[in-house]
Amino acid sequence: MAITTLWDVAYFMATALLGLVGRIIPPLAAPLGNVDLIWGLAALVFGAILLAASMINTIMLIWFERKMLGRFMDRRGAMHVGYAGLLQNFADGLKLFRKNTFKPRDADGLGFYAGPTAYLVTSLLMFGVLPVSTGWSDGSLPLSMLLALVIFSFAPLFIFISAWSSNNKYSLIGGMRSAAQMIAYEVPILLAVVAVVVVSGSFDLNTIVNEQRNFWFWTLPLTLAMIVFVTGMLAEMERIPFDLPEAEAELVEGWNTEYGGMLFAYFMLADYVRALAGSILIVLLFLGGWTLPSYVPAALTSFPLAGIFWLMLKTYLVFGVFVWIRAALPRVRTDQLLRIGWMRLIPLSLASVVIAAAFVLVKCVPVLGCVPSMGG
Amino acid sequence: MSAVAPAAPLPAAPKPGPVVGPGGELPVVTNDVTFVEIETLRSREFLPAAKEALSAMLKEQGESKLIRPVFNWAGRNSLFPLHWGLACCAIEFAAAFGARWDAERFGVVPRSSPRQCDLLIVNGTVTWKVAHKLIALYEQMPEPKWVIAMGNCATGGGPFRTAYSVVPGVDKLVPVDVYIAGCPPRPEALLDGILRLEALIRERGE
Amino acid sequence: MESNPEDIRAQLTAAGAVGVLAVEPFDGAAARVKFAPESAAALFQVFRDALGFTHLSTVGGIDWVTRYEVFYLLWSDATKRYVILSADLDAKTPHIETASPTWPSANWHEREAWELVGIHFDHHPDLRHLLMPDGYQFHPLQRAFKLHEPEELEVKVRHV
Amino acid sequence: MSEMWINMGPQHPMTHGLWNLRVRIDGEMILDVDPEMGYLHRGIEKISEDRHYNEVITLMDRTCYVAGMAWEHLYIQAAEKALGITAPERAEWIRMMSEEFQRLASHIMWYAAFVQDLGLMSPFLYGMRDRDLILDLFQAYTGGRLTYEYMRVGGVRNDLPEGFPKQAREVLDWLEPRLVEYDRLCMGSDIFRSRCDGLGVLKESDCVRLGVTGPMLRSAGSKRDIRKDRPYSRYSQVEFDVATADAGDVTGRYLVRMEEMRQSIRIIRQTLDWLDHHPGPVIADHLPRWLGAPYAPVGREGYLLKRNYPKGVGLSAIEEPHGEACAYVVNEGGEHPYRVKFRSPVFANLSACSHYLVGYRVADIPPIMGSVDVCVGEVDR
Repeated sequence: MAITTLWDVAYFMATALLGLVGRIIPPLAAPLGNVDLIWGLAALVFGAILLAASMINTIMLIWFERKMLGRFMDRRGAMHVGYAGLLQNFADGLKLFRKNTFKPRDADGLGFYAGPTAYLVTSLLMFGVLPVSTGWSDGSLPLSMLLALVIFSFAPLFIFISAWSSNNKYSLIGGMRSAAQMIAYEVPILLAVVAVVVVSGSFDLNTIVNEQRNFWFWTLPLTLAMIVFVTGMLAEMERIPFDLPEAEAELVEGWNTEYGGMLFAYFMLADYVRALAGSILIVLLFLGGWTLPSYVPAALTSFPLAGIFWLMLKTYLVFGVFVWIRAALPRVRTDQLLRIGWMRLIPLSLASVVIAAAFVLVKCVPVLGCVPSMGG
Repeated sequence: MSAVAPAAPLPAAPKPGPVVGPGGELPVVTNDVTFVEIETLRSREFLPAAKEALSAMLKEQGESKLIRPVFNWAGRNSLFPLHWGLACCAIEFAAAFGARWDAERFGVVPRSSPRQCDLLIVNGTVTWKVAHKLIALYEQMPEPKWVIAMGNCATGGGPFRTAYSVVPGVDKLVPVDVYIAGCPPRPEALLDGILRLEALIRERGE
Repeated sequence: MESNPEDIRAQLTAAGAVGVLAVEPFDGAAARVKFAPESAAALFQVFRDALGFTHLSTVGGIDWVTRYEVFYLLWSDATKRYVILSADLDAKTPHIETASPTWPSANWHEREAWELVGIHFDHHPDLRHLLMPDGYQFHPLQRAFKLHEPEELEVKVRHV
Repeated sequence: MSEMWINMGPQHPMTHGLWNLRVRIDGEMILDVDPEMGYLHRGIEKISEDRHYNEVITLMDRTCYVAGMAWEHLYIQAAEKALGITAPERAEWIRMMSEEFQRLASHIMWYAAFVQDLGLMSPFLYGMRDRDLILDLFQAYTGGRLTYEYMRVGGVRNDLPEGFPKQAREVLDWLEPRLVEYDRLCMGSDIFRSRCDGLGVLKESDCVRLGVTGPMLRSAGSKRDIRKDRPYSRYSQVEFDVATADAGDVTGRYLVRMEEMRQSIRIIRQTLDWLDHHPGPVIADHLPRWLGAPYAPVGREGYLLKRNYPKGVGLSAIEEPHGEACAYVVNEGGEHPYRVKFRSPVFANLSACSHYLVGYRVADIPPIMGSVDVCVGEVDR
């Protein structure tokens, strides 16, 4: 059987595992041959592989940011743990795992533990929805994009819960800022996505990616939407210049002030999981996902794992831009942030919807010689 | 309105010892509520049985030659100091994170919240007024944790040793693992101190 | 920069200041004006309004064992010079009227002088401890307060 | 949400030192502030009464640890007046150069810390990088990076080493374009401007009333600068302009400090030119030995002198990087000063903080307090 997708890998591993058990304990061989059981185990294996891959990528993303930030600042960043500090984040994670777990005396027990956990789990759910490459990760639900955005917008709830239950004023202020900010930026993000939907005619991320082979028709109407979306994503990810909830200068560590040890590691990890997922989402929606424009030579897209390669390359480039922004821009203030969100981005996103609709109406700009292939 | 007389005009020579606080007692400020008690998970919260089982397992593994070096390696290579500047040495502390010395190469990243720190670098003179805050910060740090006394003031009072308001050495307040001499120590000395602490952790097998 | 006590004396006379005991030359300032502490409040107004010393640099106290001295360092933007006001205070209960209404910047300086030297400033809006912990009884800059090597001591932490 | 008090400090990223800003807030608005000082009160004025005159210099370096040279200069002037000793001409010029280098280093340190408070991380690293070059110069002629113990009553400890002027000029040549770069990073950024414009405004009349001095006062339009108004050392012999701005806000303070750095470079260049052509002694002869010098030779024949202690009072004022600093040294005869009193500019600037903080937002506290340039060592002393 040819192994071409991640599902095939998972199915193969499940079959092999169950077969091995059946070989060792012959009476179990028949019940273990059940197709449903094999598929169930395959789903577990699939999830485990996905989880491992996304975790490793997240940790590499942190390494990437630290090194790149170091270079922007005339220094080197982590150097001494592993080659070029590659193992630094693993050391950090293991250390946090080993640290004493504690709860401040007056903190609310349930919220204090459940908040970070739910935050991390919901963030990781994103990877179940985002398609990575053709056949590699099953995101081909008819409304996968909506689902992705819904999962993405869980975060403020859990941040606020953990901030409130840690019984610290800084945490509380940080949590409130976080909630206000994320709610304000949900709207322009969704409107920008509407522009994408209008052009692609689908809520399915796979369809959206495949539509983008039509390069010019995609780029021209959606540039504005992309700017809005990226700005909104910066706020959703709470990165500089919109990292007010964690604004170190005034709020100590923001909503995770009272967290240490493993729970803090959850926050740290979830932040970067969201950064990774957000970057992938930007790539999928606007930068062609795992595809390249149709005029690019086919040799570039035909080698094994080409889709994942191109997707991750683009993702890291997008994230690199975020790091660059972090190294170059100061933080804005809460009122300025909300003003940017409500008064600048929302009109812009509405305009992007109008532009996209106009392009779809004329179907095509003849001078560019593109062929309309729209579904809607 | 007549002049208000000052409370204590010209007291007799104060009795020896740095007297701070009412009645000239030892300088732990007892009527201050800024002490923070930290109740750890071990006490009664959150699945005590599971926690016990896990810690038993970890303890068992801790004796083994397999897991323990890994955690030791992780612990010593990722020391997060508390972002706290006390006095002069804080400037050199900051310089150690500058471009020339770049302490982040060794995985040393300052965090602002004591909850997320492993390392308290006492970089300057500790006065009796700040002593209990320092202890509170130390107690807010989760175990395992270490203390570096940076500079002469933190080590033994330095040039202000005789002053009425200065703690003659931070080891009176918290246990110190590494002392760094200098007034202030150069950033190299701080990095050396951190590396010595790493060696100490490796030896002690914390 | 040159000391010019005659000018200050003339201006003080013109402004009708009372309570001035002596106007002495002083290296680095226009003059050192000795005044009686009872007339402090009025004299401060004169110096600010009539002589143009709008900026109060600092307030300090000196313990001369038999008496206390409190001195004020003033700066005039118009004539670009300092002047020192100084008053001798009783050793038993050293007190003087506060300068805070005239120069709001005196607030903290006087708090410090009260705390460290033990000079009481009457009608001060907020005479609390500034540098030492609340409840500290001593005034370290008094001569009777001697420094010494710290003795071996053990500190116990008590949780509250 | 109801009003609440929050404590910013003594361990808080905003404070840059040991102090506590108690803030009463309603949501994000500041209703009231109450600074709490004294966490770094080390009794420097008291210890000085137990030290020889030259030993006090050790404490001066630590009084303001980002402006050690300036405080040494301040104390030395007052002590020399109190003792009736004058320093050689060359020593005065070296002192002036040291003070200007210190101003440069202090302002760069301020820039690094201030911009980091706004969330901009890179300039912190750039600032520390460039400041280290100045500290290298200090190290070349004093041996120390932060605490120099360089000046002495009656001169300075040692002359400049060979090749120092060349090294210093190289550093200045490197720094000048860096200042332009700093400016582009900040004033060129819309976010920076929107964060800083019209923030923490303190009008000139309020500054004078509240005793606020230094860049904060000059940013409000005043031209008061002790170096111009009451020239000490050899400041009357060098050309420089007093940097001013008129808004009195955070941007104004930023602009004033940036311009002051350029003026400092200008002064240092003139000083270096003078020093090139005027060799000579850097410490006075026949200094009494009881002045005490921890580890450096005092005057050549000092020990021969009889111990006839002079008496006197010395007052000196300098334009420290943070503002107007004064020293008042009372010498009642004897080996130790009878009383030493310092006027710290930050002390006064900070005491006015309710006037420039109330009415702004919590997020404005770091830039405003950053623009004040708090050095707690000299506030608490």
